[in-house]
Amino acid sequence: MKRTSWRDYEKEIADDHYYYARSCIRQNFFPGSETTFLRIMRDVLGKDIYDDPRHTSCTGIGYHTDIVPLDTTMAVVARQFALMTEAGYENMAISCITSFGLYTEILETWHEFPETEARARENLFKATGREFKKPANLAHTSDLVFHNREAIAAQAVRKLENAVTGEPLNVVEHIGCHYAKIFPKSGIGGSEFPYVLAGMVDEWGGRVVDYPERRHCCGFGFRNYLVQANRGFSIANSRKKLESMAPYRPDFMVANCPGCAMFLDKWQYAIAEMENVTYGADGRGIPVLTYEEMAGLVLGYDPWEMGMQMHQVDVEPLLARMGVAYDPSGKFLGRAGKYIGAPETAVVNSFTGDRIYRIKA
Amino acid sequence: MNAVNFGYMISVARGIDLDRNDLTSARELGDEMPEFRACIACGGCTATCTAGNLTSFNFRMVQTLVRRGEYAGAYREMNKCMLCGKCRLVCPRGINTRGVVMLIKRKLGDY
Amino acid sequence: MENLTFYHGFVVPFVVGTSVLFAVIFYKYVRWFTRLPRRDRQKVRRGIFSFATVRAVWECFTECLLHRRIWRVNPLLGYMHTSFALGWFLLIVVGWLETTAYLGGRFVPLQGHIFFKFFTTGLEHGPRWGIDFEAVMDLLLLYVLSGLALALFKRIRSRALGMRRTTRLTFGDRVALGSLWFIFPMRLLAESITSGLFGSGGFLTGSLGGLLAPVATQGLELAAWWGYSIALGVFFVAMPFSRYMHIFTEVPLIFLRRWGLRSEVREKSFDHFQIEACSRCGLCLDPCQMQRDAGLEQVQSVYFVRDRRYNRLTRRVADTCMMCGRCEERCPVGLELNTLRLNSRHALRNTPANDRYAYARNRDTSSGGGRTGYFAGCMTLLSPRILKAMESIFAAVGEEVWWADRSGGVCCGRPLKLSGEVDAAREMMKINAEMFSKQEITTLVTSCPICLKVFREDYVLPGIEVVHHSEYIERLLGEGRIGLTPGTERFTYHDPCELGRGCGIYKPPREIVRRVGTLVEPAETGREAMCCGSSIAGNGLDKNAVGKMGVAVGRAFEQTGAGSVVTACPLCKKAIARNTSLPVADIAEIVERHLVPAK
Amino acid sequence: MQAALSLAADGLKPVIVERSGAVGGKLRDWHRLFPTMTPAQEVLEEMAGRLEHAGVEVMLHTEVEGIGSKGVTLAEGKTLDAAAVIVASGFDIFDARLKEEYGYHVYDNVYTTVDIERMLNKGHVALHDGSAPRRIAFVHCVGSRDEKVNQRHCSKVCCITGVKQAMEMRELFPEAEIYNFYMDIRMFGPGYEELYQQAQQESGINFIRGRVSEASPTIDGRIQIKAEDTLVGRPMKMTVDMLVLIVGMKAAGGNERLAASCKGVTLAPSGFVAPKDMFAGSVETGAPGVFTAGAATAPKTIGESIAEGAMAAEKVVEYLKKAK
Repeated sequence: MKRTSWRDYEKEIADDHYYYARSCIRQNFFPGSETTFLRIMRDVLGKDIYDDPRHTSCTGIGYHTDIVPLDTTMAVVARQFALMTEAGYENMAISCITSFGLYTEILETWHEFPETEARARENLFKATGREFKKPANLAHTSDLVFHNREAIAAQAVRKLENAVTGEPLNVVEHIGCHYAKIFPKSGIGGSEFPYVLAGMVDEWGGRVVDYPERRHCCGFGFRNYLVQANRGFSIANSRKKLESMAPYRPDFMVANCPGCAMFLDKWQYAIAEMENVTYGADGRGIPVLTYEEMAGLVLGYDPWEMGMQMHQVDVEPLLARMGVAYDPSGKFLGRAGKYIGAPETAVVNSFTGDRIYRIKA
Repeated sequence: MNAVNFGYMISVARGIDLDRNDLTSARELGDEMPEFRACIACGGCTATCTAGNLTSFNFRMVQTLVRRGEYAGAYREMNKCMLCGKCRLVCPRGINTRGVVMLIKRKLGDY
Repeated sequence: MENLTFYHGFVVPFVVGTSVLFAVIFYKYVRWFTRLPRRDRQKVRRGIFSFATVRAVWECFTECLLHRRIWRVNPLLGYMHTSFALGWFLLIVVGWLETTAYLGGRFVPLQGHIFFKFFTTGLEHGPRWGIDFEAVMDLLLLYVLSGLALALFKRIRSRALGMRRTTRLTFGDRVALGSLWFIFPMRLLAESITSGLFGSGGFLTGSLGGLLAPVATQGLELAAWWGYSIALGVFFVAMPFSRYMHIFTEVPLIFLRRWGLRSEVREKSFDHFQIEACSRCGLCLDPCQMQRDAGLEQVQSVYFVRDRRYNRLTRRVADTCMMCGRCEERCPVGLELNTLRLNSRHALRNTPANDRYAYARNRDTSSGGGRTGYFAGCMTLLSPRILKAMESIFAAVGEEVWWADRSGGVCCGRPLKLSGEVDAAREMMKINAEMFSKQEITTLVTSCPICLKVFREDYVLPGIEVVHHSEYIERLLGEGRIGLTPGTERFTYHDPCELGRGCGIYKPPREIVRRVGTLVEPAETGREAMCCGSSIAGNGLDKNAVGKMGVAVGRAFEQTGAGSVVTACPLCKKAIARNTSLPVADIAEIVERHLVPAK
Repeated sequence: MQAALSLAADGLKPVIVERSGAVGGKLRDWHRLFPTMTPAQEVLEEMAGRLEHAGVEVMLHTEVEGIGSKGVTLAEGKTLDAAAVIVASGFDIFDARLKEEYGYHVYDNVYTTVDIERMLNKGHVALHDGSAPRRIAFVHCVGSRDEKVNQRHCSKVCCITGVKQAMEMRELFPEAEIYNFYMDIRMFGPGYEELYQQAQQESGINFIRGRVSEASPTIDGRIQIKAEDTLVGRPMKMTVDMLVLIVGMKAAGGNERLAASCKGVTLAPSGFVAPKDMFAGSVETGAPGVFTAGAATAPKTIGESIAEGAMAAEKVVEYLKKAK
């Protein structure tokens, strides 16, 4: 990406000593990604990051589906801050975009309406007896990876390139809506052209695809997915993005939001099953990676160790293209090498028909 | 075609996608009857419409949609028209609106 | 005399041609007759022994032979057609008499009659039965030749014969026309040479034969007879495929029509008789305003009928017509041109009704009540002055009125019908008819001639008399229920197509106008009145064409010198008002202006 | 008037030939002028005063028959010698009765903008029965942009007139609901768009994008109008107490006579006098010595007409210099 306007939205990111807040979705659907993140932070970059088993969900999903009232949410978030304060940290690294957005929103609300902060402090104290300091620095974990992208590149074993032709891989980056669309200043590059993922891709040798529906939501939309009757709308949004990016023949997508990574991946499966349409140039689905997985591949980590078998769209074709050596038989081995069983074949991974999404011009 | 029933269908986009809409028919309609393109969307036709008085038929909207390549349902809608010709009398652009109805029905209908 | 033979090689083309002609005609007629729908066949059975048959014979004489209607258009043109038809007919009849007179009752094959002169050179000449047949036949031949001369002249200057435009011919027509032109000169030549060689002939062939005698040889004689026979043969073969098919078809058409057969909104076998009875004379071209004022070509009735006959009718041709009926008025064969056009539209595009107007059912928005109903019609709703005038008139006579559609109604169905969507139109008619029959009305007044026409033609409304508001007003005047103050204003009146030619209502509006002022008629009026150009049937016409015709109509009224234009149709009113600086009013409006309340 | 003033200032002897009993044309009927709400009288009086001061000769009640080779032919065969002529005969107001479906002169409470100006001048705006309207609707483009009455052109000033009058109505009837039905709103002049916004925002005028198709009477003597709210895509109807038709400008009826009498003067298809060209020759005609000013050539505002008057005068001076 040739744009440099992202520099107008420089964001301060703390260098070290983070309190780590995990993501509900990621722990369930991409547990390997968070592990990989910690591994990179600690082993590759030598940072201090505290992974606290006591912290809870931020209630973001409940909040955005109008189930959890704002006061409750504030109290829960206040508790996370209290845990951070108690653990002696003042920089918060948040794994989830929804949480990141919510924390940012709450801090802004407290700033604009101090009485709400007072009430949250009071509620927290009444309920738990805890007190807290507001974080000095609030960053999404993709911000941290972005911040350290050059250090990671220095230790990379491969680039985001086609191992045979040496051509850079076409990468579609997708930023979670709540990363910077609510508060542009909270994201690297603002809300129009967030640079957080594109910066990594640029640094690690890939080519960022700039396609028409780049800023469009993945379709998760909380209520739109959670109510079955609305799911058609959710999936239609993903399809809109997929149709828009397909002509660029992306090698993979990378997302920094738990929901986005999950839905861009899983809706491809659903669309293929329902309508027999796939969007990858090879007739299969387009793999969707988290930025940690992308970084892990660059650093030469084993894909199965990073949990990439959890993807709905198989990543093997991508691994082959990148020249990643991996053990095909190791894909479905669980703890202690125990075979956990392979899923049934899906249209999105075994496409043989002729209904690849018609690519115009 | 639905191999798997997930209990929902992919919603059809509400937006008009001029990249994807096949405008051939719209173009042909205009070529056959250039005044078809002269509409300034004043809505006089719809307001005076005898059929529109009794049902939801909206001539201006349907023919505009046709010009945008949104053909679905145009034939069915146009069939609500009684061809009475009031619209032709009020049209400030003098468009042969009845001719437009017949033309759309012919081009986009199944007869 | 006994050893007369009636055979020679040159008769072959004639015999072949005649055989083909009769075979084709026989095939066509049998086919068309057997395919007539049952009710039409019944009408034939009933009509055949009625007085209608006698009338048909008389009509065949006056029209097929004398071409009376063409004489009315232009005497020269009438003379031309009569000379061909009657002249040729008499040549055949008198020729047959001549043969009989000379040869007695003996059998003579067809070619013997036709080529009588050639085969009977050995006969003694002179009058028989006291008639100089040679002179009579020469006179008849001269008669036909004079017609031919006019026909040639018409090709060059049609205007002299009262026609500004003539029909463009098809290939078959050209072949037939070419051979037709040769027949009579060749006959003259052949008979003259024979006369020259054998010293016979009347005043024409005899004297021409005398002139040719020095150069005439037997070879030349035979060549001329060959030429004559070939011309006849070619003409007869081309005839059933060309416009000359009308010569024969007009006869059965006249009979069928006298027996009550008519074309309908759906195509049927009877249409063939109408279509092939068209001689493509082109008389329908000049009255056509689309031709005259809008410059639209090749769509007029003659071309429409031609295209339909040869199965190459396009939608454009079927649709580009206002169905004003001016051509129908002119047609010498009396073809139902509007109905044929209508059933072609039906055939080209009738779409299934599919219950598509279900939404309009049981949506009665009428108001009021009483024995008299008033149906404004869609167009009147856009002309509130007419509506208001009618209101005043009803009020003046104290009539209690049921207002069928003042706050919007359902279209009468005529526009749909005129567009060929007959099934859908019927559905709509049913909706209105049902609504009418629920009321107590005995009279239904409408201001719209379009509605009037369809109410009278297609609606079954037992116990309800449908009248146009001009008729209604005239009736009120007649009964003395309203009075009108006389005035000095000069009005000109426009006959709406659907009211005049459509429903035959010419007098009532004129009577009304005369009661309130002076009436000046435009150049074309009554049966020949112009169409305003906005006809509801003209949905194949673009705005430019409509505009041009409208300008011409406006001009025609301005030329009358009248102070204002009166008409009796809301659609005509709008169309004319747009194209003239004169004030334009509906008949009801001027009545309102001069209204004297009931005594 | 401005042309005469400029000519007089240049030392020439202009004569104004006026059909009616006073100079000023239609301006005399207007109440206040958009977009500044300046009273029309102010503009008129100021100019008339200057005219009097300059001693310009004015022939009132004088009909012009045509332009001959020597000058202007007047009624009764008289000729007024003139070295050059400026045609400033303006426009005619569209006869709203031709749009019968709107019910002008059919229903009591249908007015034109001209009627409203006159009522404003009289200082008494009211319904036919003298009461105050509670709901007023303005219909734009009556006799403009309408092929059905052979008026294809845009009359330019009606949009802003409609906005202006709607605001005046608001002043008079603070409680009334006021609607403007339009096809397009063309706010081309300085301050116009601002006035439009003010009408929306401060005067609370409702603007509905849809052409009124017909008007019909209601049982209580009000008027029901039908239009499509095209932005919503649904037909609508409403009953109003007062319907104001914003009438357009029609080419002056005398234009044809003028063109017939003077070789070189031609008319545009719209019936207005065709200028020599649209740019530098906009006040000249095809006939040497014949110039135009104001709405004789196209719909114009008062300001534009005055500017053209000055320009025409300048062209006359130039022409006369060349002629010598």
